[in-house]
Amino acid sequence: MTLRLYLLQRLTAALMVPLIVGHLATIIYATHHGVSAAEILGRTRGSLGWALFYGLFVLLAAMHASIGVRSVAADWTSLRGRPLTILMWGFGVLLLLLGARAIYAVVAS
Amino acid sequence: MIEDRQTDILILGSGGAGLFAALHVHQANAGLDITVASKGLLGKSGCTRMVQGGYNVALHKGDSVERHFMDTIEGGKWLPNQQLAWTLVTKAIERVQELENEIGCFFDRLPDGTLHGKAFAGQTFDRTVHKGDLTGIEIINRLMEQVWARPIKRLEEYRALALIPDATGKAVAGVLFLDMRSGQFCYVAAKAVLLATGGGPTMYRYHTPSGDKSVDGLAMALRFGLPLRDMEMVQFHPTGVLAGRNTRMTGTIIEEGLRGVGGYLLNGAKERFMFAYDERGERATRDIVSRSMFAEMRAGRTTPQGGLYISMGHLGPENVRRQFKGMVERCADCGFDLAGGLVEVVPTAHYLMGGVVCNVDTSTEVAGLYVAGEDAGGVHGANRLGGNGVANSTVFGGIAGETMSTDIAKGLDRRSKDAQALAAEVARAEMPFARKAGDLNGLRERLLDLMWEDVGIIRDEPGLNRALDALAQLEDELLATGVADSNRAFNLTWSDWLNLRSQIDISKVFAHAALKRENSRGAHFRSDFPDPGDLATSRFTIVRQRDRRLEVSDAPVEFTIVKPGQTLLKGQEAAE
Amino acid sequence: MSGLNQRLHTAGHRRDLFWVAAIVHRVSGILLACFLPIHFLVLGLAIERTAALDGFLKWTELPAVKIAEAGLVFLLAVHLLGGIRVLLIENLTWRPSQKRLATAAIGTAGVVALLFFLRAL
Amino acid sequence: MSDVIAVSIWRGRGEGRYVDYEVPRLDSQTVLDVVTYVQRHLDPTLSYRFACRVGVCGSCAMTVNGRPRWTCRTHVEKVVADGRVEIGPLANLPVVKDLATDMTRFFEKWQQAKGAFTPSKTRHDKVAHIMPASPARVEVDKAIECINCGVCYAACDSVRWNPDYLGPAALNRAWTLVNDERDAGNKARLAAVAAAGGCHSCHTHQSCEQHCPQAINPTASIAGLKQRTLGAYWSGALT
Ligand SMILES: Cc1cc2nc3c(=O)[nH]c(=O)nc-3n(C[C@H](O)[C@H](O)[C@H](O)COP(=O)(O)OP(=O)(O)OC[C@H]3O[C@@H](n4cnc5c(N)ncnc54)[C@H](O)[C@@H]3O)c2cc1C
Ligand code: HEM
Ligand code: SF4
Ligand code: F3S
Ligand code: FES
Repeated sequence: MTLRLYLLQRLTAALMVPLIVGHLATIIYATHHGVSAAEILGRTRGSLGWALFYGLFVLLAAMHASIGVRSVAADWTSLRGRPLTILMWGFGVLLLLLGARAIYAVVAS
Repeated sequence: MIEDRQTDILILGSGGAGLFAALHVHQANAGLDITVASKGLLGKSGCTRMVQGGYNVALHKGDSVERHFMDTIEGGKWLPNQQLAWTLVTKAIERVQELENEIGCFFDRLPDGTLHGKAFAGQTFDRTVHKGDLTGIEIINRLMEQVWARPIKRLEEYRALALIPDATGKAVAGVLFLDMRSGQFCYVAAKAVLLATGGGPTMYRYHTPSGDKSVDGLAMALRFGLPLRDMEMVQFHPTGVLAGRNTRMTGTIIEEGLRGVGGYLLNGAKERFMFAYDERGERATRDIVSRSMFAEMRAGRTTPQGGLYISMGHLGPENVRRQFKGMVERCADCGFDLAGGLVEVVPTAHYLMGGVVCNVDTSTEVAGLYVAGEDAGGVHGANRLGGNGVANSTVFGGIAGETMSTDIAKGLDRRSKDAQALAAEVARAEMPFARKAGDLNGLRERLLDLMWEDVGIIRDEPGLNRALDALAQLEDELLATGVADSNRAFNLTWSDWLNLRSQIDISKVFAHAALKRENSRGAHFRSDFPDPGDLATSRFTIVRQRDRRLEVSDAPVEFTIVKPGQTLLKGQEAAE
Repeated sequence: MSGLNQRLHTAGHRRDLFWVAAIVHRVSGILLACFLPIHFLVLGLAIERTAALDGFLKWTELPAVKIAEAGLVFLLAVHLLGGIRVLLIENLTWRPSQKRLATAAIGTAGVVALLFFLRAL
Repeated sequence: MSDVIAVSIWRGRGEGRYVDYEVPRLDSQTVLDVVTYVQRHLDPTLSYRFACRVGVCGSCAMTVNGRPRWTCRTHVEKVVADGRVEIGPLANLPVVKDLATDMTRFFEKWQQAKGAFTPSKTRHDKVAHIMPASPARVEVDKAIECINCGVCYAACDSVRWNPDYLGPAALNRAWTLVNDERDAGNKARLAAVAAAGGCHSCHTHQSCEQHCPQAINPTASIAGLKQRTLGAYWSGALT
């Protein structure tokens, strides 16, 4: 791994900490207080705030995880050089697209 | 089949002397092809790494090279070659600065940021520069990195077997090697060869040097016909670990500082005995403590394993553990509790003051051959000061590098080898394969014991003669004992055989030189001649081999700088 | 890696707590990377296909889906804690108390995840 | 306690196998002594490497019951399990023969990490004043007593999985130089350790610090390099 990838991965990791803690807290709170999925979806729908929250999360996760997948593939497969870069970008873009679609579904539909 | 190679400068050994030489050649003339050959891995073999105490240098305020010089001469009982000793103490200053500023050694400092000098026995000034109590690791690691960083060729696990002469027999043409990993022979021709294999008295039952050293360099020089001086001078260190015959750890040092801070030496009955021998008790100098311990052991007042004890508990186990952490751990690895209990110790053979006769510029009487470090004789005389060993190897290693490149610039060139001599040396090394495999270990055990008993700390004429007979007998047996020729690659048993051969050759030299010196000086003690003799007419011994026979002689020490009874120190300085 | 000895002579370190922590972190990261896209996909698809919210909600009640979602949260918690541990080691001045820190992180992760599992089911 | 140890020793080069021997249990016996016993009494062709026999040269490291160790300072009693020990060569390095490995790559990587001092003064200058309590010097002291034994290198799975990774020992050395105020080569050194295979390829397994016989903590040194390289990157000194 090179310095820039390292930096980006650690940076995104650090930024995700509050987001994921928030996300986990919401889920735990919801299950604990018997909040139904319908209620949650009701709250998120049409909310720009939630759209931004999840948007940011998806973006960070896509960057973070794609770099992570790259370094694991470098260690545990025989991929080297270009194929690794392609894998990283491919995975990142995939996650970004699917994430965007999910957010769209949750917030806008 | 012998592989043929060539180089400009061939260095045998990768201790402080060998590595310094390589760096200085490279600096003097980067165009020269430099090869460092080593019996072990580069920088990871030999004793420079094992240095604990440190490096003597007159760099501190209040000290002077004159004072360092006088300590060296008086410590050496007026036997050192004064030109060599003077070069040592003066060049050491530049060398330490080079080590710090160019090589990257990072020695310990005082709170004000200047170099710390610690006290070392037998010196009138605290001048020993160090890095904790692992100074050698710092020195050799830094040297080794610098060598790796340059285009210097490495022949690792290449054992030098013999110096090969040219047709005249007066110059060296190259060196025959065993590539230990493959088991193949290899001849390397060179314009200049440096002998820096580090001596090392490993033929004694108890010894400190690293296991790769077996006086090969001295044995090669002897066979080539070079004169060896002061060979009766074997330094013993008082406190080697005694952990039994079955562990290689036996004989390795536990620190002198332990006695310095007030540790007790006890005999088998757990009584202190040092005051019976010397009023300074445990704090007497190395040679006296070693000798007293040996006398106590001879008198039979020993521990179950035949040694003595060191005891630190009265200083508070916690204190000891804190102050000597490394030593406490090392002893624990042999099953001893140094902090609170008793550790069995014996005096242990440590260093060879003697070596090849050489000039101040490291050249020898053989053209193309240079010598530096523990292989060289004359710097220390009858005793080496703690801290002068690594100074010696680094100072003269560097000088050797410069001399060799200058001599090459002046026209020193490769000579063609005496092919017959080469073939004879190959045959000599292959000899065990033509014999039936036998009990090499038994032979080694006998050698260790016989040297310890009769050529060790206390000597006398009957004992030395007994030793010479026994050595002749051992040699015959060794020559009749073979090694199975099933796999020559990395064959340590073959190596053991070759080691024994070198050790027996040089052991004989010790015994002859010890017989020759009919007085007691420094490390050499004859119970039949206990007096030091007249200092003003001091002579040093010389042993050389001619036509397969050892010739023993002596020569007067030349007091070129200072005479016995005089000092270089000015009035007030001297009075201190 | 030709020339390397083929056999793995050294394996004892794989019983060390620190090594296990690092590998748990790595595996949880990879599993997250595998499941997160599926999670997104399913989320998007489900809401779109069922058009009406009711269908989606009924779907989320399925035990299999519930367990899968809970697993995802579990992985997230473990990876988060392991990740914080790595960030701390890399960026704080080293302290020997790290061993406890690692244990604490993994331990807490386990407790949190367990808690969640119990609530969710 | 039985009076023999069942010893299994790796014989061969890359390809090889473990061969069983029986060695008598003796007082104060180290693993190196066990290996020596086999060579001296059971099989004279057994190959291994050692020099100092007291833990300073770093020549004798082997894998003992699955863990890399210095064998001259490892008492067998400490490692024997059910009366058995298995002794193999160090991992992550090519085997020369039996228990001896070829450490060339290890030292090449040391150089690649710019693990040699770059002078800023000459032998004719005075030795630099360095305060022993200064934070940089304290950092150096913590990491300097490495004996380049390769134990950490053999224990590190990041080395195993990524042959280009410089490994803990080389980076640990680079860290001591980064903290050496006398050194003039730190720009190049930071670039070298930040390149592919450098400090960022360490995944904090901590096996290095768990196994180092000198109680050095390369994990901490590498973390220091990660911070230092990031700092240099922010300030534009590294691109
Ligand atoms: C335990 C211990 C502690 C010491 N402490 C101190 C101290 O505190 N202060 C001090 O000043 N001195 C000390 N000394 C002495 C000091 O270590 C030596 O004087 C010095 O290091 C010798 O350096 P050298 O270069 O001559 O030889 P070494 O460093 O011993 O190197 C010899 C080299 O030659 C190689 N070699 C040997 N035979 C062959 C062969 N046949 N072919 C090829 N290569 C060969 C070896 O493998 C090795 O690489 C100590 C010695 C020991 C053993
Ligand atoms: C707060 C949240 C997160 C934090 C703090 C975090 C932290 C980290 C850190 C520090 C690493 C580097 C490990 C190393 O190289 O030693 C890492 C690796 C990784 N992360 Fe995360 N991460 C988080 C969330 C995620 C998410 C959501 C995913 C997946 C979608 C993910 C997938 C990965 C992967 C695949 C790796 C590579 C594993 C490895 O290199 O060993 N992470 N994470
Ligand atoms: S850091 Fe420790 S384990 Fe690694 S090479 Fe140095 S001394 Fe050996
Ligand atoms: S074991 Fe290897 S992964 Fe890093 S912390 Fe040590 S170098
Ligand atoms: S033989 Fe030197 S460290 Fe073990």
